Amino acid sequence: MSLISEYLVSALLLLGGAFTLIGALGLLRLPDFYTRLHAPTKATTLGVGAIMLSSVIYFSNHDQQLGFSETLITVFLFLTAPVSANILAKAAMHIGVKPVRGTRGRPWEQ
Amino acid sequence: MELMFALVIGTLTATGVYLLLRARTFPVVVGLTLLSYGVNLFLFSTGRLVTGQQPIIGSAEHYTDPLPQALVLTAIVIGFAMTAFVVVLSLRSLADHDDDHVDGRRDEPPLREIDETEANGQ
Amino acid sequence: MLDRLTFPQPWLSVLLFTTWQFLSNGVSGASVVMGLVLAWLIPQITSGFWPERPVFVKAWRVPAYLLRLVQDIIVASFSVARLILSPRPPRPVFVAYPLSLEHPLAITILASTISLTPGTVSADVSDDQKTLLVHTLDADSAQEVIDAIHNRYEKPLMEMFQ
Amino acid sequence: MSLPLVVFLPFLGALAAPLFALGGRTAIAIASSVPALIALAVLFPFWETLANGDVVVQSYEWLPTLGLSFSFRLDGLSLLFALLILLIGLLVILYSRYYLKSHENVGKFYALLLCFMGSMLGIVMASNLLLMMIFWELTSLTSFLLISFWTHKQGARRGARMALAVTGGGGLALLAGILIIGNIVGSFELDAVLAAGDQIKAHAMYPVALTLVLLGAFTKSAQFPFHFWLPHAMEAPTPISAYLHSATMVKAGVFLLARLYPALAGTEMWFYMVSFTGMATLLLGAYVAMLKHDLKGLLAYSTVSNLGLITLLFGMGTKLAAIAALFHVINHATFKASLFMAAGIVDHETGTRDMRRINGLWRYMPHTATLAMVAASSMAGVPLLNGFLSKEMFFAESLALNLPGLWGWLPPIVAILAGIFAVAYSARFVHDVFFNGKPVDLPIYPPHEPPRYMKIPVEILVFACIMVGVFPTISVGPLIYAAASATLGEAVPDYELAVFHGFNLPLMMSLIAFFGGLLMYSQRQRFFDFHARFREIDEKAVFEAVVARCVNLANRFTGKIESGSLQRYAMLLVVAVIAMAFLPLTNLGLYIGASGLTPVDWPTAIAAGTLIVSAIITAVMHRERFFALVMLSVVGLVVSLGFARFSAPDLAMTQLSVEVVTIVLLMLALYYMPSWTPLETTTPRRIRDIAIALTAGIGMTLVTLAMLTRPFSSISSFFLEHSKPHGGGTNVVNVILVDFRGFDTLGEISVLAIAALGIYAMLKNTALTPPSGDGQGHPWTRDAHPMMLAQIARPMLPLALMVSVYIFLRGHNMPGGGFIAGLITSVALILQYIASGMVWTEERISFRYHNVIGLGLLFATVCGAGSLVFGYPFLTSTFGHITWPVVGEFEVASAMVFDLGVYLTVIGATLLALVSIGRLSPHSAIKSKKEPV
Amino acid sequence: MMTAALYITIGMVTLAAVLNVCRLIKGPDAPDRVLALDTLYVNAIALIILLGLVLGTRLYLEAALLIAVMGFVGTVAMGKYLKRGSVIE
Amino acid sequence: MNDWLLAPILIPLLGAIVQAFMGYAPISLRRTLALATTVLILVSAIVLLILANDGSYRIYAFGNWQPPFGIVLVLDRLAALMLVVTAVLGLLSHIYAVGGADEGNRQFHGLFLFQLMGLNIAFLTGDLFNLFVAFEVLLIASYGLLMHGGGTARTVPGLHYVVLNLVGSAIFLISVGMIYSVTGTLNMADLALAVRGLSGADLEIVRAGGLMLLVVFGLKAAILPLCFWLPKAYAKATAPVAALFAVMTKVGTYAILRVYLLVFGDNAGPLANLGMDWLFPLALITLAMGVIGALGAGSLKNLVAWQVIISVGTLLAPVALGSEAGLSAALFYLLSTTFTVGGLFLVSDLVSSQRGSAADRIITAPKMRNRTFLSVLFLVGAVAAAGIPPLSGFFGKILILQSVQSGAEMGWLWSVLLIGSFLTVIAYSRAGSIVFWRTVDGHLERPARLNGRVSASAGALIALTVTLVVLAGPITRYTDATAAQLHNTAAYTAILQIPMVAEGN
Ligand code: NA
Ligand code: NA
Repeated sequence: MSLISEYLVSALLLLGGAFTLIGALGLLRLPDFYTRLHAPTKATTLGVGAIMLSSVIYFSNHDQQLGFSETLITVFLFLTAPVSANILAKAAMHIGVKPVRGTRGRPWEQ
Repeated sequence: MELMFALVIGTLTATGVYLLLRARTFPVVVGLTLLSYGVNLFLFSTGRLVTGQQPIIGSAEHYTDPLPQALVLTAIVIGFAMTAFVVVLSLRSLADHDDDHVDGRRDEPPLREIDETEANGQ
Repeated sequence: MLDRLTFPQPWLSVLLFTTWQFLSNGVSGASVVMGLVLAWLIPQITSGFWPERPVFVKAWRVPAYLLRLVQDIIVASFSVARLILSPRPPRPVFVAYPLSLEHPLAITILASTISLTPGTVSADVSDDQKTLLVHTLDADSAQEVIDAIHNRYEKPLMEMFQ
Repeated sequence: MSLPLVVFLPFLGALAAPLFALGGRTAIAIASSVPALIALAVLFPFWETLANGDVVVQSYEWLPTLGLSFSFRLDGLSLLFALLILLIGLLVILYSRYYLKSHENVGKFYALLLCFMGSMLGIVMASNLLLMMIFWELTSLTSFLLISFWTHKQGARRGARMALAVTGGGGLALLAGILIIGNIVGSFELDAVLAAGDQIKAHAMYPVALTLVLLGAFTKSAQFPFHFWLPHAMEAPTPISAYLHSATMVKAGVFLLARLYPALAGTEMWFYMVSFTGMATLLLGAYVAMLKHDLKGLLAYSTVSNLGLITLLFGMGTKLAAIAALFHVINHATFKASLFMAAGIVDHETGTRDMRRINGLWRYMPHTATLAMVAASSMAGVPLLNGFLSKEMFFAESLALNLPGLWGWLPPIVAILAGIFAVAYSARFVHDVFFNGKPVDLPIYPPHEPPRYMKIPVEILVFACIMVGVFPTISVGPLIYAAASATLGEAVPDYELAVFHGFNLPLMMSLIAFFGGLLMYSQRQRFFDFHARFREIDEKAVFEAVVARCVNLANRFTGKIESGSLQRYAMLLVVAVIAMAFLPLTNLGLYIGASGLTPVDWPTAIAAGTLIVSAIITAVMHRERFFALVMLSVVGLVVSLGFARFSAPDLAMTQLSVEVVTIVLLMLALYYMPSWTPLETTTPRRIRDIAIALTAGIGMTLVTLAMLTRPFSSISSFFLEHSKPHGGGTNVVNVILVDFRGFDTLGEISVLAIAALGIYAMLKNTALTPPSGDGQGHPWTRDAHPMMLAQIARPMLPLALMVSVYIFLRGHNMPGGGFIAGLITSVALILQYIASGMVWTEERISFRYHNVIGLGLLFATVCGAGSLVFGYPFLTSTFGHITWPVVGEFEVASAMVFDLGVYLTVIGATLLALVSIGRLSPHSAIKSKKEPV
Repeated sequence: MMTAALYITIGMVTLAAVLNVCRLIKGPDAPDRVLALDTLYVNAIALIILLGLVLGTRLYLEAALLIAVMGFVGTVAMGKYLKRGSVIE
Repeated sequence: MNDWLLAPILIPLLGAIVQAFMGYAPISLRRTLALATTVLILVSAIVLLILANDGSYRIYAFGNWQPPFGIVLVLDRLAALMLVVTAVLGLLSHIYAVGGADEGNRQFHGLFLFQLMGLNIAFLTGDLFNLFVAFEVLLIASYGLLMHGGGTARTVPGLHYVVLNLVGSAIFLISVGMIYSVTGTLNMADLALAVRGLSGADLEIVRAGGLMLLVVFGLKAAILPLCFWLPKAYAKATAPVAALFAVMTKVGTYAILRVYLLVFGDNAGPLANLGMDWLFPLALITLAMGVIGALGAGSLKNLVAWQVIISVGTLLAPVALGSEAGLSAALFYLLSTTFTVGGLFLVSDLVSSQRGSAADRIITAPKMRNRTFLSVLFLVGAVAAAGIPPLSGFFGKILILQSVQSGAEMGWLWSVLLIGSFLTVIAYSRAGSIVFWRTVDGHLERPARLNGRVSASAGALIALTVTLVVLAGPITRYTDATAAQLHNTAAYTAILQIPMVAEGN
């Protein structure tokens, strides 16, 4: 494996790990459900995406074979994350989860 | 590693058994599911714990025992079928007795001591 | 018999064919043949499950849109990350976004885009599909959000789905 | 073959009886007498042989393992009884013809009567103790059915059950006794048993065997304290009472004493048990007989008393006493049968048996009265009648008995007392019924003589009483001799069946008894008054009460134990396992075995910790059901990660897919269920459960630890070796599933299919009311099918199908396979149901899931059976490599077809199950307000 | 170097998973829990990929794909349950 | 390798598949095909019985894999006997069901055939894990059958039955795991060999596994304290299902016979006769409990259900003692009790159909229709069940009594069995006299006519008890030979050497 790809893989891994962790932190730290909804849809998804990419690069180098399965997973995650978020937001609004004080606008009645 | 794995199986068994002994169908089903997780892990581990020795010829130098894996696969599927059945049966019991008690009873006044525990707890 | 040899959902067939090549880890004779067979066969079976045919009028605009999306996702993630890590509390807003798009798929794509990009999540689509409820993590005003969405995403989408 | 014929002819007759019943009472009576007549004809030629004291045995093999054979024996003893059974049986058959009313079920009556006759013949002629046992219990059974012949009478039913309980129970004791005897002797054949008397008596088990055998004999012969069933058996039609409960069946007990006399008698134990029982019975029966106002009751207790007399005679253990006993068997049978028949006539003609109402019948039926009076005189022991003779012998024997000290007085006194009572109740029978003023308000008035033929049997019996009484030697002498020699099994001592033995002590006793009896009868009112001071015990009521109490107790006990509480049953099961596995596990000593522990890595440890915490929270928070469900998902997820971590990619995938489907299933169910579990177990109960759960958990932990740290070798190297070259796949797990152990998989998919079909069937007509809102009281959202979800679900199905194909095809070589592929397809379809609803999705599915299941199983089976064509066993796989242009070389394995079967079954079963639940939802039938987009 | 990065990443992702479990347990509302579970699924995907990298094998990738699919369907079903009660109607 | 071994499994499987496809087929066609399948099962079972009667072991190696690597079916006398018992009972119950009990849902015949398949696999398999699979097949089918016929009465007993058996399956897997983790094999013959050389901790793990397995089999066999689920479940089941279930507890007994005689038999070294010291007292207590239950039963079906418990105790006591004579006796009794109990369930159902709303409860009611016919059937069944001469139950019992001739066991077994018989007689006579004789004036609310086919099958099942008596000689010769074969484990383990079908055949 070339040094460049090793650097790339390492960097992507660390980036992915960091984003995953940040996503989790966000989920833990943000004040209400609606704000927490942002963390996994973006940070975590991207984090996994980065890790996938590192895997693609690693195995393309290692097995001399282009590994695209990971890409599929990433695309799938990106496609579905908004829908999950949507469904959960609707569920939260249905249950009447209160937004944090200071939120402008109101959630919809379901 | 083995101790940790054993603790996991022990926990699954204990929680599964505890829920199995509850009075409502739902926790019983959940308990059975936990128990079957424990059992499946146990059966799986009879081939011992190894890393990266997946029994795919050509993928590793040594291979773990594939037989327990095949057995667990069968057990998982059968367990799924059984769980599905028991879930539906508990629905049927609910429909027949209008109560989800495992003994099908309905509107039995809760025990007095329970009211007290409830009160103490809150 | 021969009339069955068509691709009822050509876009889907393309998607499937591509996916198969991804799954097969590399293009080969076998993967192409199999990909073709599946790209034909599967839509035959599932066509009923996708009754509304999306009509991309300007397909060539798709890559550009996707590129912008990827770029925004990365940016979005960094900005959300910063927000998560900073001690400053977020300033969330619920924004009712008036939709111009009509096609359900188009609305879905817009809503998904919104969810994936900076500080916004599509929380709901109104029953009449005219309004989108967007939750914004950190914004100065609602109008700012509406404008950003409209200019950056809805316009290109409207062009594609005309 | 002739002896078995004697026994089995009546049974054949019984089978035919219902047919003849169609021809009326006369036809069936004639038909029923045929077997008895033939039997007599068969027995007749044997007389010469038997008279010489010889024995005829005819034996056929039946169940050698058991020592049971069809062996029949004819000797003097069995002949005596067989003749009694057949002759009195014939008379009863004739008598019953007139006794029964035309509307009664005569078919059943005669059939049972013949069954009884056959069984009784079986008892007396069986030469194998087990065979005898069979007939013994058969008589209990037929007696039960005959007593309860008038099933509408409560008394009859109860009397019958009581008789069955006592005699049947005694029969079981007898069985045990016989088995012990058989074990001592090594054979159940009578020859062997009778020859082994010394061996038996010397054996340590003799007391047990004797007690058990006597229990059988005493219950059957209504000996004290088992006598109480007999009077209540009198609820039977009178011919039955005459036949079973005086002349024959109750004699089975004394027959047994006679039969086993050489084997068991002659010990002190025998003497005390038999003679004292006999004495008690003799007195008790006589005493109570005096008190009965019921005609048949009097006769019944008199029978008890007479049976006691016979038993006492056998118990005395002297040869002469045994001979007297045999003689009295004949005498009692004749006079008692005739008395019963006479009583039956009285009952028949007056409609009652209450002696307080029946008076002065002499005027209405002098003929019957005369017969009854002769028979009663015989019962009382009046000279020139047969009863006198055997009683005289009894008195003599009672005097001959040498008991130590003052005890020596006991037998003669008892004998005299019994004699006094016998005279008294006989006098009462005669005087109370035929004289003593006028009848009191009889149901049938005026009574008159019965039909001619109804009296004939009585006449014959009374004639016999007189004949034997006057010419004992000529009439029954040879028979008694033959019987005595058979009973005693050795030389018969000198004895004399004379009418008059001179003025001696026995005659004195007879005289005392006679006049004492008359005196007692004259003072009967005092006697009744005396007795009235004691509380009357109604044995039937007591029996019923005891049975009812037992039933009640049993019911309550059962209710307590079989409480219908699943919690208790499950607890018992878990505790049983713990108890069974506990000891071996404590013996383990060191739990950490030879291979020791391997180091832990942090991520795995954290994952394990997560799992443990999640599982515990699932258990602790189970009352918040949805929360528990989410935690359960975490557990499932970590378990599948664990599979991946420890080298099981296939398992990881399967576990994951199954888990999600399970969660969906649970949510489908949870919709209808309360979202909260009420707190309803007490704290001690919870502590108990926690203790049990912890014990189970600790046990499993220790077992796992012990197991994981020990080296082992398995058969699996074979699979690893042969998977590729002979199974055609590199994924060994998959090759095991579809090839090495393909049969397991066939069973597994069958389970899946059956479960789905069962679920479908179970939910077919189930109606559940869904809650209108969630647990917090929020009404459900209007939006059933969110737009975004529906839109994303559209491409999911074709993509998932493609992924399924991919996973399926690689399964033989890489992780994957039919099962996982099937679950992916299923989940994609489920997503369609979730996203767009039942109606929408079903419209687009053109096949029934049943057929998919069927097809799947069919593929798997047919693929398996394919190899049969080539002479290989079921499920033998084959594979080959094919090269096509462009495509290149690829592998085709027959196992793939099998896997396709798995794939289809999984889809069909999963969806059928889930959709069946979904169909319960009211929305599935009516189109929802908002059509899916 | 890659090995170090790999293990650091694994540590981070594991930590992330633990934090998610914390949120999951904490709630406070059901949607929070489902959101945390959904995120946990994504973390699991990452962990599987990382496991593949550690072992140098691609055999576990399909498991990751499966988690993605199953996680999505699971989340959707739970979401639908929360707001609509009947998952399939 | 003999393909006939496959027949009792493949025939019901194919029959059930056909049923799965016939959702919309007319009921007459489905019935005909289903019955034809059951008849074929019986034929194949009889063929196997004839084959097995020569005393040799026949194996069928699935996939042509040499045991212990592949799964084998093993045919011996015991297996053949169980197959025939099941097939006969199955056919007669099936005929009864076709009389109308199969209506209500279309899955009945499929489930019924699957049930037979599961039973047959259990009797034939020579592999411990495959035995688990067989158990699951027959259990899941029995769950479905148990719930057949609607009504709310059977839901809760059904739920209990299912949940307990699910726990049982979990325990089964744990024990299989424990045994495999030491021996590394699943084939029973191979296990028998592997177990002999064990020592130390290995031994204790296998011992614990073996004892847990006994709990599982005990649960299936319904031995105390694991039997309480049974009476209600059986009593509430549709009659032909309950009749078929008469063989379900025998599967547990069969498994105990098979596994404990082969693997933990006399040759098993330190593990010899594992658990049998537990089994014997438990069997007697079970017997006693069954008798008490029967005595307190409130309905005929309940009474018969308790009779099942009685038979379990009666059957397992001699099995626990393990002598050849005892095993032979137990097998004879097994034949008798299976048919008798099955027949009694059917008769109780017929009675129930003739008594209006009183159904089969042991209470006074208006006179039933067809009283004579039904009372004769009941009488014969009760006599056979209670073990009174001259019917087969009696022979079973004396064979059992005879098999124990000394020691404390004799005292216990004899007393419990005989006193139990006595109380059973009281229970049956009480129930029979109330149900058949204690009638009140009045009319039945639901007059129904007895269906010939239904009555005939009930009668035939009851009549089998007479047949058993007539054929007692040959039957005991067979059971003696079976018991001897069971004790000769060396012959069983020799199946490992049977060659497979050669390549290129
Ligand atoms: Na966004
Ligand atoms: Na009078």
